[in-house]
Amino acid sequence: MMPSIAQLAMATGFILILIGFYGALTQRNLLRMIVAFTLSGTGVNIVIVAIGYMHGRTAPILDATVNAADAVSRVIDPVPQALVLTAIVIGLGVTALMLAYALKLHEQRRSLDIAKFTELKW
Amino acid sequence: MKPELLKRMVKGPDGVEFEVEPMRDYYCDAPPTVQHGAYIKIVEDFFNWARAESLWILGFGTGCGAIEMRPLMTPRFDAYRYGIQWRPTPRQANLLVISGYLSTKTLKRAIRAYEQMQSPKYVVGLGSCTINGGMYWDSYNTIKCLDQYMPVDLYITGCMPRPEALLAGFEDLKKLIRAGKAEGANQYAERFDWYKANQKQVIHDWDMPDYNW
Amino acid sequence: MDFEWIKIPYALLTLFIVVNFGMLLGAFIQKIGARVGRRHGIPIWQNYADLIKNFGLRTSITHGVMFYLGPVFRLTGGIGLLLFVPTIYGSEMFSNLSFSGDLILALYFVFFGTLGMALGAGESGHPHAAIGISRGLSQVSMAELPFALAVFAVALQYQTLSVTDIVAAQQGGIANWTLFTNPVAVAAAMLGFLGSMMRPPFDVVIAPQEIPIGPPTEYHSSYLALMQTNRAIFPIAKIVIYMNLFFGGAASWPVFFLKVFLIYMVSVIVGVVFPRFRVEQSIRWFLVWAVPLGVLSIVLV
Amino acid sequence: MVSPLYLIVLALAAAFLLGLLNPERRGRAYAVTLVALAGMTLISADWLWAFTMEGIDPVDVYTAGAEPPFAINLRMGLAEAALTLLVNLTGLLSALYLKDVLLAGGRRTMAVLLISVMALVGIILTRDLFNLFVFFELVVISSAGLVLLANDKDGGPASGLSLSAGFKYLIVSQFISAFLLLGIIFAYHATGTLNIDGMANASLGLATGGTIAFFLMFMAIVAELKPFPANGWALDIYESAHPAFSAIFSAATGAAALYAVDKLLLIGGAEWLPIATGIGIVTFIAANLFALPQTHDRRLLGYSSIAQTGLVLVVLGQRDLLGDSTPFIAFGLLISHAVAKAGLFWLSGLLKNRQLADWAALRQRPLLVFAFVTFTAMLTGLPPFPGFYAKWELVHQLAGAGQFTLLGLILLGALIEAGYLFRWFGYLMKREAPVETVPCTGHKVGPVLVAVAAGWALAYLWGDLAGGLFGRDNLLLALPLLFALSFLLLDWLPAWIKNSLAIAGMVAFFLLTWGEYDPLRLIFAIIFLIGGALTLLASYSVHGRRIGFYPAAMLMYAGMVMLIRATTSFDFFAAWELLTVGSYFLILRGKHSEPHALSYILFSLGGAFLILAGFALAAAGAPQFDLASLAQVAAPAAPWVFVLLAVGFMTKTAAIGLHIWLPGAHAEAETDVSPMVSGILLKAGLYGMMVLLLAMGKQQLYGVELTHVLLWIAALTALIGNLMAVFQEDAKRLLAYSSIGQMGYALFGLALMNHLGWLMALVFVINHYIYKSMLFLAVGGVAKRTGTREMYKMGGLIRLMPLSFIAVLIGIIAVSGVPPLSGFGGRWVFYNAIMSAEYRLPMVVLFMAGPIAFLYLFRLIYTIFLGQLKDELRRVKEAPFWIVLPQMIYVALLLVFAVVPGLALRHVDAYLNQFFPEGGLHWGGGTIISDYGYWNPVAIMIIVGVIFTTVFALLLIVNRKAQMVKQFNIVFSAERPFRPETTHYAWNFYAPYRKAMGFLTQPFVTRFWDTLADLLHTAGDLGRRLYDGNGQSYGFHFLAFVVIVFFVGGI
Repeated sequence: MMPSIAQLAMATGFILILIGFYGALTQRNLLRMIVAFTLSGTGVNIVIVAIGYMHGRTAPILDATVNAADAVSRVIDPVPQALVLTAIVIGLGVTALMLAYALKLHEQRRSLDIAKFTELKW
Repeated sequence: MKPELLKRMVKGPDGVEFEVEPMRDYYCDAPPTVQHGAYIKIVEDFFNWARAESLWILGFGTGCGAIEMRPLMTPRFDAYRYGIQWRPTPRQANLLVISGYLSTKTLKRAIRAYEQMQSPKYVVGLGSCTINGGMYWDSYNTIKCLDQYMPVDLYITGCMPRPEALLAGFEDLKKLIRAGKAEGANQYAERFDWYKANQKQVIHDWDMPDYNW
Repeated sequence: MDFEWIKIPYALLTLFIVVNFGMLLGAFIQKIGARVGRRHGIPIWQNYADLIKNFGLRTSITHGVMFYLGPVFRLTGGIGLLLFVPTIYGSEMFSNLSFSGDLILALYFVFFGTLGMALGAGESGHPHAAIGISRGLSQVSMAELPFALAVFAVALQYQTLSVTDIVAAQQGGIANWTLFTNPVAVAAAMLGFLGSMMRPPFDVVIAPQEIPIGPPTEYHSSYLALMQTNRAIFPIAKIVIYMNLFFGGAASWPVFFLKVFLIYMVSVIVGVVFPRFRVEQSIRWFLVWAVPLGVLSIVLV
Repeated sequence: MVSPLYLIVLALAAAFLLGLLNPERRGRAYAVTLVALAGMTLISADWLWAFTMEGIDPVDVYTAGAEPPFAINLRMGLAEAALTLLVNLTGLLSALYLKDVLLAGGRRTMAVLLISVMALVGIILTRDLFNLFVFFELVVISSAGLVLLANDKDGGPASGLSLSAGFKYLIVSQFISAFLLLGIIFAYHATGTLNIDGMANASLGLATGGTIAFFLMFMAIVAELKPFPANGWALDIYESAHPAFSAIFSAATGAAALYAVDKLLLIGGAEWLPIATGIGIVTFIAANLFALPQTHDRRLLGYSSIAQTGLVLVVLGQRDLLGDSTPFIAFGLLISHAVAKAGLFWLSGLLKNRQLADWAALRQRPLLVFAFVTFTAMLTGLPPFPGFYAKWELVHQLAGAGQFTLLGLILLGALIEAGYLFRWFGYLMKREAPVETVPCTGHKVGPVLVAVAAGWALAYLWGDLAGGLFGRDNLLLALPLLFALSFLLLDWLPAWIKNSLAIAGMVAFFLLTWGEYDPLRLIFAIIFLIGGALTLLASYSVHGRRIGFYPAAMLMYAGMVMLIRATTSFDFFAAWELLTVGSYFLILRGKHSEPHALSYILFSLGGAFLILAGFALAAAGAPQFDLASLAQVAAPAAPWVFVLLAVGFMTKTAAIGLHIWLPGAHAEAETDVSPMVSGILLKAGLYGMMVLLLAMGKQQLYGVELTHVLLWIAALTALIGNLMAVFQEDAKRLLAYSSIGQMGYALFGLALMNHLGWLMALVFVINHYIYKSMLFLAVGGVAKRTGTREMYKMGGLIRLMPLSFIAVLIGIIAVSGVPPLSGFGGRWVFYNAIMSAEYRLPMVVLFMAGPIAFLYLFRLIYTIFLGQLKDELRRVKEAPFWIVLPQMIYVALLLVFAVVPGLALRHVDAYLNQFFPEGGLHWGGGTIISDYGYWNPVAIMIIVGVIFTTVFALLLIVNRKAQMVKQFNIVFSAERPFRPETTHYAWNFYAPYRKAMGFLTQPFVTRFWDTLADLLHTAGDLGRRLYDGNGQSYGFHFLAFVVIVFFVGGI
């Protein structure tokens, strides 16, 4: 049996998350780590969207094709969509912050190696 | 004077410095005084009897004669039966036996021991060396005439006198004591300056108070 | 058991008898020791002559108040110990001042003189005195232990701490003595007794030449006389306790003299046979030989 | 009432407003920030007032005009009000504290701060899961911004540290947010709602995938609590961030995250509680353990924060068991932690250097030291702070429910925490202060002082709350405690005025209350109050202000008085802790007493925890009980209660094995403190034992009679105490070991469990108080004059210090038990007591200990007062008047007690009849008669006196002409002494004895405890190496944490 598109999306999402985690844990370069986190963030977002997906329904936008009356039966669950939007925004913020951090760290240490920043320990 | 007897400045725990003079601070410097016997004669006679019957000798050998004292404690001579015992400390002894020649170095110790005994106390000189130096009459470091340095009650002649002679001598001493004629301690106190001058004449490193209480 | 004035002359009488007995006994014991060495030894009245001479010495020195008081403590300890224990069993006259306390009083009063003497000797400033005290206290602390255990065993055995009652319980024949009813305790106590008599092998405390007789090294004249007096009283006072606890007490003076002499002889015989122990050796000896006996006696009661 | 929404609105609005302001007008921006934060604080406070005082119901705020699940809703209830107040207030105070930094950083920095506070408030208020996520992300972002504040202030080479810490934080947050989002979406998928209450009703766990969904969320939120091992990032932040931010991060963020977990647990339900408990307790123990080897102050505080949060998580995890008292306990712990931690972080900002020992600089400002003390007490849960009540409740409930392992672990962790906190306090008080001035600017000290005030206010509040809940009086209203605390306010007065006040207060309190005690307690009351006042006489010898002495001393006495007046287990325990703390401060005052005070407080707290556990076990779920009803504890628990309490009390009496704190503590204490902590304090332990034994009597554990075990312990204590005393060179240590021995005797008497045994214990109590106080004062006076405590350095002082000599002489005769002085009474009763004892073998040991006392006593008097006087001591004067005066009073007391012991003992003897009807004494005339023997103290005194006088008179007559000589006039084998130092035989006085018996003095016990401490330390040191500083490791730790919880939790 062919997997449904939602299952495919979900699988893709989880694979992305795992790739992202793997990258974040193995790459020592700050920028690569940030990219890895972005990957995992994308994966999470895909999973969220996939959760909200219902077979044969349309996007939750009330326009000419979908009227308010039968929206409940025709559109997919709008909440995950909303969540994804928020998550993307927040993810963007955090990514920007991390990049700023990376920049500052590089300015100060001339290095982007995460293993070099271990003065604080124990 | 030895350095430990010199005056020194010390700092007390409160930080104040003060002077310590060992000869004054650590030693009693009162001169000896003449001690009279009991006021009632019969009491004094009684005490003299007891003194005679209880002669405690300071176990202190000064020269070769010391070897002649040991046999007195043995079964052969057994001086204990005459009330004669040995004491290890001058405080408790009454009789100082100068047993043979006395080097000036030992003289210092003998004087100290003698002065630390309690009166009435007796000195017995043993052998010719204590009388006139004997064979060491021209030695540079022995004294020749003991009674210039401390009051001698009795000499026992010989070189060396045998233990029997010692026993006989002690019996004579007892007679002197009983007769109240053994007052060497008082003689020492009376002629203290003379004795001291004699002693200091031969003892050059005089590092003790004039009278060792 | 209450105080009456007549007890004072009675007590003084006991004291008088014991002092003289002690003087003569001391000399006699010395003579025995001398006979072992094939000497004649001192005359039997020698102790009197020594005592009088020491009282009759014309000069004396003092190192300070405690030095002065040391012998006073010592003699007070001896006399007190003697008077706190009834001397003759069954005699109101010679029950002394025992109304003021029981066995425990006597046991602890033993230390009164010791402590005072140690203080006096300490003030003399003589290091040998201090060394002697150090040795003496070390040794006594262990030597007393088997004795204390034995005393406790005996007190448990008779269920009383009153000396009179303990003696009473031993009356009616030699088989009733603690010696036979509780031999382990007596053995322990007698080993302790050896340690407290300052005789060989436990007399390193007063080693005569090494630390010229230790604690009393500075004492002389009348101080020494007081201590000599005490020396006549104290061992006997102590032996009286042993006699009362373990050997049936004494109902009359002759028995008293005999028993005291015999008990004393135990330490004398041991003393003339054995050489001297070092302090740690004697402590270990008590710990290994005497204390287990004491423990055993307590367990067995 | 202002809508809670405004809490968020206000912050947001202010943040926006800041953006509109002229960037150069920083002062204005700062004012806006402060106003906003103050406004938020006021709103929270208003709500809190409404909830507590007016008792209104929780309010829900619906946004977007719709009810959940269609819109987000916020809820304001009592908990929320309190927490938001905490958050806002912390934010406000930190903003104040950050004045310079914020003004330098400008409006953006302020905006970030505002957002941070707002987000925390949001976490607390929101009831929507996704909203929770958003607020958490906001916290992450704003925190990552605020971490960098350290850069601006500190500069220098360390400035990069906060940067790397912030990055690590972001790495871990990325993982967390991924988990959280996934969890939320799956939970949503399973239940169709994002509302927390809705989800709770929909029973998520039953839905498909619900457990996993919750697990993911739960892990993410719990990770915000910095659980072990996923907490390396937090430590780095604590270490490197600005302390004001750390204060927020610890107090506010921690509180918010905990509340989030609490909300989440609503969804998860009861099955997740054990997991929360597990995570909490592991974190609590691990963080405390790792804190042990810490030397960096902020990192230490970080560890402590993590540990405290873990503890609160344990409480949350046990809430089905704790029931209604959960908020009381959780808030008690949380709020103590928050206030104290915020205060400590703020304090740390006042100091330049970061090593723990550098905090010694704080000594310049007594007020700040007091602040530190307050915070430490709050953290360790000492009375009267909320943590104390919370601890009491928690332990009681856990014990009531049979959760003994958890109980034990909590107490262990708390002990470790107390260990490093008090060690730190020791550094603060005793280490050499670095050369720096502690700034005293208002905006920095202000927040600290507010925290202190809040701490005491909370103490009062919790006292009230606990009073309301469990029917107790507020501890803070107890008269003795108030009296003691009032000395905090009077500390500016000169010492002699305070001393007079203290004495007057103690005597007055005794006069007011003496009729209320039974004879047994009366003896203790006399020793504690009148005896205490008597030892205080010696304190007149100290001039100046003597800051800190009187509050500490009075706290100790207050504790002791409250101890004997206590009728319930709670009062008793509170008093016990008070006296412990007071005495700890007293002991710590000694010059070199830092390590000894630490071991004292650790043993005491360890003991106190055992007592607490014992009480809890005995209470069987009740919040407290009458001490008298200890007797009714049922069989399986009773022996354990006995063991716990007995061991607890024995830490105070310094029984063998638990004694190693005593010698140092007593020896290093100040001259007038030594008698207090020796003569008086030790009696508290004995009193505890008495109460215990009176109520519980003989108990059997596995067929072993516990009083029999006690007998052995007591006997060995007496032996080892005496033996160790023999070998001391230090006079005060000698006395201290002697106290151990004496306490062994007293304990032995109690353990005999017969009439005379108890009487003997009381005789020892009285005697030991008198002679040990006297000896400590005398020796202290000598040490003061000679500048040393080493006995061999003294000698021959009898002529220079005759009164001290007399005191010591009388003292040692009394201690040794030689008639006619009072020590003999104790020995006599002892012998009579053991005549009827059941066990004989322990007595052998005690017999062995007896004569040993002579050894050390003689050494004490000889080496100090007799023998040879040293050069430098030739001008020494008699001890100060005020030190000698009490000694002379003690001499008189000893003599009186020796002649008429009946004064005190008759009544006790009669009183003891009701407990031990057999074997009392008969008091006829002067003679005291027992079943076995008799004793007439008056007669003994007279006889000995008469004989002594007679012999003395005889000697005086014969020896009237004795020549007084000086110290070198000794026969020295016909030589003369070299110098006094070489003539005074004093050092290693009992060398031969050491040869024979030294094997018994091997420091096995010390080695045991040292090894234990080393092991803990090493474990902590090894464990903390987990946090290797690499951001990736921290990420990995988080993942590992999730996996471990997954498998261990059995999800």
